[in-house]
Amino acid sequence: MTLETDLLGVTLKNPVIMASGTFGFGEEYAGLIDVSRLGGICSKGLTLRPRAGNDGVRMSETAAGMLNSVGMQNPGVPHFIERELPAMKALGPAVIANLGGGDIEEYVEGARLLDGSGADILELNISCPNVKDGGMAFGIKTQVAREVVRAVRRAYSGPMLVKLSPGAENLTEMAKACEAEGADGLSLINTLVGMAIDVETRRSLFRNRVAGLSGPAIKPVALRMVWDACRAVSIPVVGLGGIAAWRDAAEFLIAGAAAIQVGTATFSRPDTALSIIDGLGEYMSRHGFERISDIRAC
Amino acid sequence: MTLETDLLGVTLKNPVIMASGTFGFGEEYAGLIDVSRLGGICSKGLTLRPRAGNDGVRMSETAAGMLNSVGMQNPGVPHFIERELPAMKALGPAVIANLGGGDIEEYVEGARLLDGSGADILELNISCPNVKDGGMAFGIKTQVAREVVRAVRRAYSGPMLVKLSPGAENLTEMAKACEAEGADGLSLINTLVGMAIDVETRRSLFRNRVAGLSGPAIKPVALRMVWDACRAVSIPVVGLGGIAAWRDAAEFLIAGAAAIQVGTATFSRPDTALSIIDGLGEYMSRHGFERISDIRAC
Amino acid sequence: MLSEVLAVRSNEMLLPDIGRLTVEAAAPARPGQFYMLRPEHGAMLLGRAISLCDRQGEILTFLYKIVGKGTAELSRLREGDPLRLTGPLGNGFPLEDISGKIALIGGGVGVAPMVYTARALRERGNTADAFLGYPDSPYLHETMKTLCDKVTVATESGVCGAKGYVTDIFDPEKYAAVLCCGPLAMMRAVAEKCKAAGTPVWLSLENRMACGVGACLVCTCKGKSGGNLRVCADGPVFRGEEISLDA
Amino acid sequence: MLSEVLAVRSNEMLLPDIGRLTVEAAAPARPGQFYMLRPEHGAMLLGRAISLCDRQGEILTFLYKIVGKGTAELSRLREGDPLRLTGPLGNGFPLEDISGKIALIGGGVGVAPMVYTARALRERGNTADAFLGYPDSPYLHETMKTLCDKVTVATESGVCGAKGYVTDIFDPEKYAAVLCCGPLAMMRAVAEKCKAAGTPVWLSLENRMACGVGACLVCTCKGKSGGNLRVCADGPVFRGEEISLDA
Repeated sequence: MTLETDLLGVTLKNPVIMASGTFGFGEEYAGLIDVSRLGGICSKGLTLRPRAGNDGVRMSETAAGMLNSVGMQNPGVPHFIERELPAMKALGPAVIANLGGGDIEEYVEGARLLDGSGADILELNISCPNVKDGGMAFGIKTQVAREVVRAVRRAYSGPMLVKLSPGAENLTEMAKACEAEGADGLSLINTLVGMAIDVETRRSLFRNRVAGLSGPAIKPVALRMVWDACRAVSIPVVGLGGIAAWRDAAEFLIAGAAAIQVGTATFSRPDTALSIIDGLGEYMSRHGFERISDIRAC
Repeated sequence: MTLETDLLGVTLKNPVIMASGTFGFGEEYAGLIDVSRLGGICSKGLTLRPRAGNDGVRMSETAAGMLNSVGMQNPGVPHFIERELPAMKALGPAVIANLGGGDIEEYVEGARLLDGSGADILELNISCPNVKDGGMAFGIKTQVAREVVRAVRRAYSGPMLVKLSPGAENLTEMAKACEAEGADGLSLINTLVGMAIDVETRRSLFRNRVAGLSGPAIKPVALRMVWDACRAVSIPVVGLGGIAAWRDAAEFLIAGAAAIQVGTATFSRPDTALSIIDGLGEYMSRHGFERISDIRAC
Repeated sequence: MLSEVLAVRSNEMLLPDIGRLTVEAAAPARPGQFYMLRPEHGAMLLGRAISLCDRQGEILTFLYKIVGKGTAELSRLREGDPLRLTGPLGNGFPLEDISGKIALIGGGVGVAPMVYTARALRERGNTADAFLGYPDSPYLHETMKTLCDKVTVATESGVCGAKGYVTDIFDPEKYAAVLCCGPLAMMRAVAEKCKAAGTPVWLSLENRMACGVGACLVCTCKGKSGGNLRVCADGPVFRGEEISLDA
Repeated sequence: MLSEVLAVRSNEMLLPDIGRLTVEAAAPARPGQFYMLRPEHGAMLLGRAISLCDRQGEILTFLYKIVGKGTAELSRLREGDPLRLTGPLGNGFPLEDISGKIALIGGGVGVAPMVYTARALRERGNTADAFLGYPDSPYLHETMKTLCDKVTVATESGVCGAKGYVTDIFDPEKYAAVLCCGPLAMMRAVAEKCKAAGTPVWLSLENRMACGVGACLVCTCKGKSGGNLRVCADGPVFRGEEISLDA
């Protein structure tokens, strides 16, 4: 029995990956948990140029979830390649560079710099607001997503995941379009778009009005979308959204995910991912599964 | 100061309405709470013909939410008009008849029977699976929804809400289309589509595979959609989705809702709606609001 | 019916997975009825439907088995902790329609409602025998001995009483009526034996519930005539011939 | 750094909205550091960032103010209840860089970190005066009297000490360095006075946090140079001139 699993040609020690934006560049958690045991780590969302992120309140806890409005604060791709990436690689787990952008040119230039930089996998985040399209995210309309995936595919030669938004107008059509444009795999779901209002000031809590909802609250929705995506495409799908325990992870693997990501639950318990790794191992032994792919429902 | 509010020409004692499917036909709760204090009650979802509903597991609790797969079990519109409706009307709150259907003909015939039957408002549920369209809900694609709203509008002469699905491909376009086709108001959001898997049997917990997610978990998403809908149309919007306390209700009213519905939270605390009515009154006094519409953000 | 937040009076584990909780509440209840129990500060959305195990004076006793997060939360309640109690709910056993010698059959935590049922029968002047089945260590059987003419215990492990299933011992021919609460397999066996013997049987079902009052329709079971019945409001007690116990 | 579930040693309310909780943990911590506290069976997703108030032997003391559901949950913990402690986190006060007479300024629950800071300063042979401001009833001021040369208390209500703000009394000219933790308005006033007097000042900030370790970037504050600083990992203690305290 082995937890080792292949993702886009990269061998992961196990199928448990830390989700982008929830694990910094890995080193932040190195003092708290044994980071080397993880299957992979997605970097904080990167953009070509550094971004300071949003002003005002950035987080609000909700029922079994949290809204965040960090706004892509990151040091920029060049800084990442020079400083954070070497340190990430030294941690052991597979390194997944998560890339966003405000327009296609920024995506492409970021991808070009990352190509050959040493990251194991590129995760293309198409949930960023498109500055040329009034701020509607690239990941909503299939045709818009298609263009950014096509352009980045030309610029990046390594294995590439496209991270889908649950706000996609037609998720399975979106998944198929990404596959057709050369994505090697998909990851989903990104955060749901939510909102919170301060009832005393009667204004949105967040300057940007909306914010991304994550956490156990969204798990049932994420699982349904992962199931649908797995049946729409033949490339691997990485499942995420509210996974907080091995049982959740097993549900996504049964639904057809090749690997899973743990995000917000790490904030509740820093060792969530490690206990998922342990729990999946015990689950596999109990059921006599030899490898992760055996977990998938027939 | 008054909580009394107008909804589609109907005077409600207060803007707190019990959501369809969570309050039966009202009488079920009459032994537990003072039902007469409520602003309105939406009936269990009705269809022209009686339906037995789904087999197998119908409910599973999730983090701050629940999945349900009841499957439109109801006695049918004729039975409702003869038996449940008179009893509902005797309770005092405004009566809102929630109507679904499997095809446009069934919707239209149900609406025709309900027209003039004595219900104060019709709430048209377009989240039902369209049996002629492979089960995709009427509420996903604007064009499909447009047709059912248009047809029902011709068949029903009284005030009519259209209840929108959060799965609509384009929510604001959908809202505008419903307004254009003669909806007098909108209510949203219906449940999100979710899923749960039994990790021991490795099968979906629900025979119908998917199920509807409701409860506090979905509130941030519902609030964002209600805000968007309120800015897309000029007809009244009734907000619902995870409302469990007066603060939640106030958020929806600030976002622009004319009234709100309480659903799943009633299961946690049967008196949730009553405490929301009390809490809204205190909130209005504290802020010097004269009427419910004053709560709306400028 | 009430829906009130009350202070837990006591809460103790009888076995590692079986707990007993008491509260004080004035409202009357019938044997076989249940309450929705929800810790006021709990993390779960829904209450848990728990049968009334006993009622003496104004002390209500509930027995629960830890099967998931909700019941684990019940087990962590301590004296004084606030617990929302909604009930009594459901129909309960129709004791007024029954006369003669009664058999009370309980399996596992399904033994719970039989205690108050036995007490009520005794108060009505009825006599009852109890047949109690457990996987391993038994509980409440000593209490039942004080309330019944005869108590037969069977355990799957053989640790107490007969080894095996109490349903194999029970003879429906000897009784005017049978009341049963337990796992599905037990209720199927009892229903079948009673049908063959022509003895009327009432079964108390359980299911996941949300509202507990018949409004939400998530707890339905199959009626023999094809329609769906609400376990919470049409039951939880059904005549054996009313319902289908197929999976 | 640890992230462990420990048993609550004690938990008591000093005022209706101010609680004091202790646990036993061996790992060392610096004054001004904080921990994420999350009741293991709580309904909240996230821990709450709480400053270390005191440390004697292996007993850690935390002071918290009930401001929402998370801190209300902390207040309901009883002896023995499991509490996840993650920390110590953040930089803490740079006591090794400070010499001479120190002023410790605390406002409300911001008084908490000053206790362990005063204790550590005394152990280092430093002398400190404390200026403690409260809206109404004071707390920890008696403990501070045992650890500082002089303790000045001011309350907005006038119930104890001077009526008004302690920042109006405090004179930065008399001190080699100032350490402050309190509401934003207090920290602005202190930073301004210290700047005018040329006295170095360190401010301990608070903000909503998720990870507590610098990974999630939700707790940032504005740096004077324009960039965002992480309160959890770059702070919570900043030099007055490093950060912008504008709304």
